Amino acid sequence: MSNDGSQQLGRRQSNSDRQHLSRRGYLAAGAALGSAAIAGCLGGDGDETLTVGMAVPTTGVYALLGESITNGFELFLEENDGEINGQEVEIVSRDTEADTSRGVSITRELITSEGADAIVGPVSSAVAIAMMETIESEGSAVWLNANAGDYRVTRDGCMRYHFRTSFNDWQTSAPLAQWVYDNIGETVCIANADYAFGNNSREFFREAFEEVGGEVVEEVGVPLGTDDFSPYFDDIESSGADAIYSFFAGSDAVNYISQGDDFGLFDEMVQTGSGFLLSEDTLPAQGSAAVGKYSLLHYASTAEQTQDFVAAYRDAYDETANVYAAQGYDSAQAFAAAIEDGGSSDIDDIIDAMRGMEIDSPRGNFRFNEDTNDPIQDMHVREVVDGDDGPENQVVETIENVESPTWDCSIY
Amino acid sequence: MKASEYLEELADGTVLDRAAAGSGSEVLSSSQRVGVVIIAAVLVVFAPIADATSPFWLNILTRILIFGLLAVSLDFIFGYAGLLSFGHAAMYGTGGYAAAWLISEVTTNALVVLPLSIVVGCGVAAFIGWFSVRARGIYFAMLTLAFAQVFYVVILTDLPAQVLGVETITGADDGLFGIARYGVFGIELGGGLPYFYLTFGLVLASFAVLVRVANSPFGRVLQAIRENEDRVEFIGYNVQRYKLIAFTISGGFAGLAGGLYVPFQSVASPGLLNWTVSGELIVMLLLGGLGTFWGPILGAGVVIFLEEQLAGFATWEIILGTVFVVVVIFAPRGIAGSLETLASDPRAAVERTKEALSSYRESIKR
Amino acid sequence: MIESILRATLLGLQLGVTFALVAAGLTLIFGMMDVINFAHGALYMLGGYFGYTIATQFGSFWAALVLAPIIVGVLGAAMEKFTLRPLYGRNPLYHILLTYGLAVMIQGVVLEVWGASSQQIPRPGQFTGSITVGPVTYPTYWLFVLVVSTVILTVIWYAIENSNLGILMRASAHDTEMVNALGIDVSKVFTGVFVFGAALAALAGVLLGATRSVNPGMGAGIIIEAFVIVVIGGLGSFKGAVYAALLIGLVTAYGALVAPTLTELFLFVLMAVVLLVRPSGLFGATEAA
Amino acid sequence: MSRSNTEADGNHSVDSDHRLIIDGINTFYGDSHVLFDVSLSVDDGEIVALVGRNGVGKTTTIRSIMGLTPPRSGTIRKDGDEITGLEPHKIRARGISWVPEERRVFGGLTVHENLRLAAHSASEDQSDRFEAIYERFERLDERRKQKAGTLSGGEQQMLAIARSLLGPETDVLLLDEPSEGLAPQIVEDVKDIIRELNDDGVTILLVEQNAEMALGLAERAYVLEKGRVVHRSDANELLTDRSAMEEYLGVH
Amino acid sequence: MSAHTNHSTTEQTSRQPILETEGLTKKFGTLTAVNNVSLTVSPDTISSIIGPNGAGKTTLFNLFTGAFGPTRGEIRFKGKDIAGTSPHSIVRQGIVRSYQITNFFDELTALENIRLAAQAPYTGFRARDFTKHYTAVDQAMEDAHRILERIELDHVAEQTASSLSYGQRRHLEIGISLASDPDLLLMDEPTAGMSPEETNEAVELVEEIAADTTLIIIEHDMEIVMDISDQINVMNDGELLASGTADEIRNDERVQKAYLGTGDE
Repeated sequence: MSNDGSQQLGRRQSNSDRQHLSRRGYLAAGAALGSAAIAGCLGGDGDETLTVGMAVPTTGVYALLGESITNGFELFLEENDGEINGQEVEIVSRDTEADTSRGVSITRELITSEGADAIVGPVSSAVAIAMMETIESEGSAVWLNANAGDYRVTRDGCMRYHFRTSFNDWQTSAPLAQWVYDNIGETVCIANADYAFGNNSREFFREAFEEVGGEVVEEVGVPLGTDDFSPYFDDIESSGADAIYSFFAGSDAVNYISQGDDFGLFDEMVQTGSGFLLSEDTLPAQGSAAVGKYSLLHYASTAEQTQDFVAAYRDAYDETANVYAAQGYDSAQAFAAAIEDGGSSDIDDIIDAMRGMEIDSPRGNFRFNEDTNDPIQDMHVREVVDGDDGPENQVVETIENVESPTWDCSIY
Repeated sequence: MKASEYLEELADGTVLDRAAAGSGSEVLSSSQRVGVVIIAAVLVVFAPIADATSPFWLNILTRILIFGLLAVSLDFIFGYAGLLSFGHAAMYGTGGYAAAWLISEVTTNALVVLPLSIVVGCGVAAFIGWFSVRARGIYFAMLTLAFAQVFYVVILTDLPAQVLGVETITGADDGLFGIARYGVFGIELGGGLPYFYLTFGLVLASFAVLVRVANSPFGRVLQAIRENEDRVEFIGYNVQRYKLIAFTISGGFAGLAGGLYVPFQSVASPGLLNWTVSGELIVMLLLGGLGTFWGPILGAGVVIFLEEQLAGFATWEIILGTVFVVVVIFAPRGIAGSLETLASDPRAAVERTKEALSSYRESIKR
Repeated sequence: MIESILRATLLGLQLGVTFALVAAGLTLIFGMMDVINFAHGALYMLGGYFGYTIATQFGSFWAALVLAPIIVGVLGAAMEKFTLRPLYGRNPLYHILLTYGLAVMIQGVVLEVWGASSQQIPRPGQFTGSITVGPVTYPTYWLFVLVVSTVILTVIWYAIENSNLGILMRASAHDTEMVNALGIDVSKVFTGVFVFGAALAALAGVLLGATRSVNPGMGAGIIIEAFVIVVIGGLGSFKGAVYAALLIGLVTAYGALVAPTLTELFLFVLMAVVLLVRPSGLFGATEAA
Repeated sequence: MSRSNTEADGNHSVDSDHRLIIDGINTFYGDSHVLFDVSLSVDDGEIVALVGRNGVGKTTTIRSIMGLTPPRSGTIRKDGDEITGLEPHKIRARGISWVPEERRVFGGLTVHENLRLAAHSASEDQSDRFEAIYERFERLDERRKQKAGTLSGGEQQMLAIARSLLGPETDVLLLDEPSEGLAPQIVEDVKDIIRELNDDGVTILLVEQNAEMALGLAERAYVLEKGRVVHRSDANELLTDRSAMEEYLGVH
Repeated sequence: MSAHTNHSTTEQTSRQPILETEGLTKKFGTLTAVNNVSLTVSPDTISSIIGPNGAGKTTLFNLFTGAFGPTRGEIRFKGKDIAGTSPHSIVRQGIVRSYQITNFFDELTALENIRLAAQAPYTGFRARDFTKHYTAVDQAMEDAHRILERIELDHVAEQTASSLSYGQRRHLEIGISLASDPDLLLMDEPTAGMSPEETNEAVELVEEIAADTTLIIIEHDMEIVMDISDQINVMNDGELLASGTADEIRNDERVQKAYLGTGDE
């Protein structure tokens, strides 16, 4: 069964946003037509408060991701006393679920009603693609894409408002090909969640792997939100490939890894994949089944340069910071730097300031591509090892300054 | 009582009667008509003010109107004709997809696209209805659910593209995006206010049409079907065909709602067709007041308003769930029913509340 | 190839028997009380979460397997008494709305208490490896789930066919008023059946929670499957639910082999076909009544 | 006829002779008023017939006594204790048993299961009583394992009566239309059973459309019309009163 | 106690039967409810069907109205085989049934109940059936009022059906059937549960209806049956035991044995 349904049964708002409640209640009391909202709409100069709209899911399979992004963003603000460039920052958080239609509604609401200067999110690529139209037509907020990695946002959207503070799907797949070929073997079976993002990852990896001389011997697509993976294992196993490359995330990743372990899938084959397959949100549930598997990501909580962030995050939330938290944190960093550099919250000033900007990120420094606003960043090949508190990712190799294709996008 | 008896009652609607206001007489009494006109007038005047001060509210209002239309279309077949459709999302969604496809590929002219949305809604309803109208009660509901889910999965997996071997038709799980809003003869209806008026006009017109049909000879036969399906057959009406046509009409309006919603949101996503949409619709209907035509619109308004307002609270699901539970236990005739009682006899309303409370206490004591 | 078919068969049977545990409560509750319980999936989910907490806190899967169904059963009793009972005798539609509200509520509570990330119940130590029988290698725990669920179902089946309580349940599904007039306190039976159904769903939640992830979407995910099963089997029929659950389990497992994306489609087409051919389901009571 | 005279004044005092006293009950289905101040009494060991045309409230009276459709006002007493508004299973526990119209046996259960169900509500083990029941109802004995739904009408009626005798001790039996839809010969069998039960000390309130059958069995009779008791008398007296029979019951 | 005088015997035989069955059989599983029944009903007569409960009388009615199709056999109405035709089209062809247990639209007014039935011939799926106001089908409205007067319910036209008295409901039930303008009216126990006055009124109504409609009546009251029937059909165990005039039936031995038994009704 698809999880689309489950995501709609209930919708929920981030609980990390409690301080905001009173304002929402106030709005509810009918003051929405009042000056606060109007001031918000006008945006720009003379505006005392900066408004950031969080368009992330807080329900459904992606709920944890949304929560982490928000936490990361807020962590940065707390470290800066809740201010950017002397201006108070207000976060308005709305649940996109994984529902594209709802994503559009709330984006519009955040921009028009809340007067958001920046939109942070979303998590789901489908939502991001749906949001493009609204962000473009409203044209008054910078879009800090804190997770939705679909390259089509760059290729089809190619919008000056859009900055990836995260990654694109080429980056988490293609660069791994060379490493797999060099370190594991010449044949690969690809198993991925059968939806846009998973299929993009498959295509990019295959292209790259064939380019370096390897062969993709089998491709297995598994519907999103599958509970039982065992029927798919035979095809993977019988491919006889040296390695498996996978894109699965969230509960799919948990089910795939733990059931694969149950069925001895990894006895003969080496599991590799995009970093979401084996990330902080899935590792506790995957447990020892995850050990010995490789994945590629722009983040590793065990990396040296990341330790300050991880410690600060642990203080604040009593959790190991995951990649989503880092992306949220970097979204806040990028936004703050742009306001400070440009000295204004005018949308054009923000965009000018942000173009090509270099960010001192917990993941390691990265900068925005001057043509596409996509990040140019280091990618880490990580191996899951047994750590003190259960399994954790250890960086085994870093691929530096990974720059993705531009897909004919040239914004400026 | 036996399950089968309930099912029979459900099928012929005798239990629903008591919940449905105005049965046996005109649908929408004259005082209610005046009320509708007043509210409509207020909305017409209020819209530009909202647009100038807080466009967000205009957006909410537009959404409420569209969902209101969808809810009324369901009320026509369920509250009025007694057929519980658990598959209205299918007509709504396919109507929306049809609009999305036409707008991107053919024209943004509302006069072309919207009628076709209606036609698609009718077509899908006729297909589902043809299989389902023979069944009754819960079984009808389950059949409509099953067929609607088939449409959902077909669109979600982009089966047409797989079959035809083309890259994409429905956009699979991404859906179709970047859908422009309507124009009519060169006049763009892209802005919040023009789109609101377009929606408002069409929803009002649809409402009037549905009320008219409900009060037509055809509509009265539907009402009779709700009360006693067998006897209607035995006084010489082709009940199956009445049900099929009613379902088709209802589907047309659901398709129209989809055709209005998709360009408004700029995306058509498979989520439009999911059963949860149908489920939420039923909640709107029961919450608003079944069979009253105006109650469901109120229900749609309340649900959407609550979702928006409570979205600021971490525990909003808990609150929303509790509201449903309380309404269902203490106000089974929905908001419309409670308002009607309150308006006609406030003292009786107080009495009823007391009665409801004491019977609740009574029932849990045992 | 043979191995994958055999494996899929085992998976299908295992899914079938665990689905049957969930669907059994749903269908019995409908049969007796005419309640279409939308919150049944939420009870299954609560089973998974309580199981997870107990298993990780006390470090014992077995404690989870026993305690989680008891806790959920008690919650079910409260739910029955305070929300469902006042509605008996009203149109079943109101139960749809009511239990829909309850499902939304429970989901909110789960998110508040356990958060949004996926969890998994740690398996009991004795069942970590896998067993090879003939051409098939199959994880021990999965076999354990298959066996345990089958045993429980068989016991229930036998009880429904032969015990006084089973006779009572079948009679109540047929004519509760008459049962009441024979001197049996039907409302107690209702509560009992509801609690029993809730506990079974929770048990399935614990069993599956150690093979599938425990997440806030699992309740809404399984409820539609359960409905399909109950409808195909015939509303109110335990026997029908078991057969239909096995059917759906096998269709799910084989479907994944043949055409993964269309598996869901198969389920609904199957349901539509069954309803068209036999409107009251495979073992529906309507014709007999 | 001193007995009927004391009732005629409508004010009952608790009398140890009265097994069952219904005093001025008003019963409704929803908003529709069905019984209007119905009063009647059944004495220990009596057979009392409650007769009248279709839809006059006979079945409703029985349902009111059994607690299935509790009256809104008025009282019902059994052996002097008020039982008004009690739930049906509690009323059964007080020794009142009900054989409903159309029998309502559990068609999907076997004959024996039907009886086991009835015995289930008794506090003590009743397995020995089954044999007595089977002895009395030989047809049922032969069909222990047969599904009740496949029995003939007469057999189902026997089962319905047998079922009412298991469980808590039955001292008042409410029989609703036991002859309905039965062939004349079977009606005779049913009559025999009713007599036998009465001889065994069971007090019986008999509702019948078939007035002649009921009056032939009963000692006293009440006639209901439009929800009211319009006539009460000795059963034989009514049976021979042609004009009353015609007026109230349409029997010529 | 003589046969109804409105219709002479020669008239009946000289005309084509309005309803004719041949070998009509209906089985429900193992139970044969109607077994090989062949009967003939002449136009403008009153026929009665009598027999004990479970004899198959109601099943026969259900076969005539198309509620279910026969397992075997033919039903010819005005010379045309109607077995397996849907109920609504049988009504349109002229066979209408009234029910023993009142079976109508409780929450609608008496007028609406009748009007709905009267409306059927004037309503289809043309545009105006969806756009007109329901009260604007003049012909149906006129018919409804006329029938209300005929069944003497015009004074309660605006009351909901559920609020009517038992006798009024019985009349309404017949009125609904009349509104369908039947050529052949099947009446299921038209006098059941009625007081003597009510019964007399009902019999008068039946005779009045018979003036221009063929009637088949299921009735238990033997006196009425003997009094009004041109033809009496006796059923037992699903079979047609005998068919004939009142006198013929009275003197038929098989009937006496199986049905009338000891009775001297």
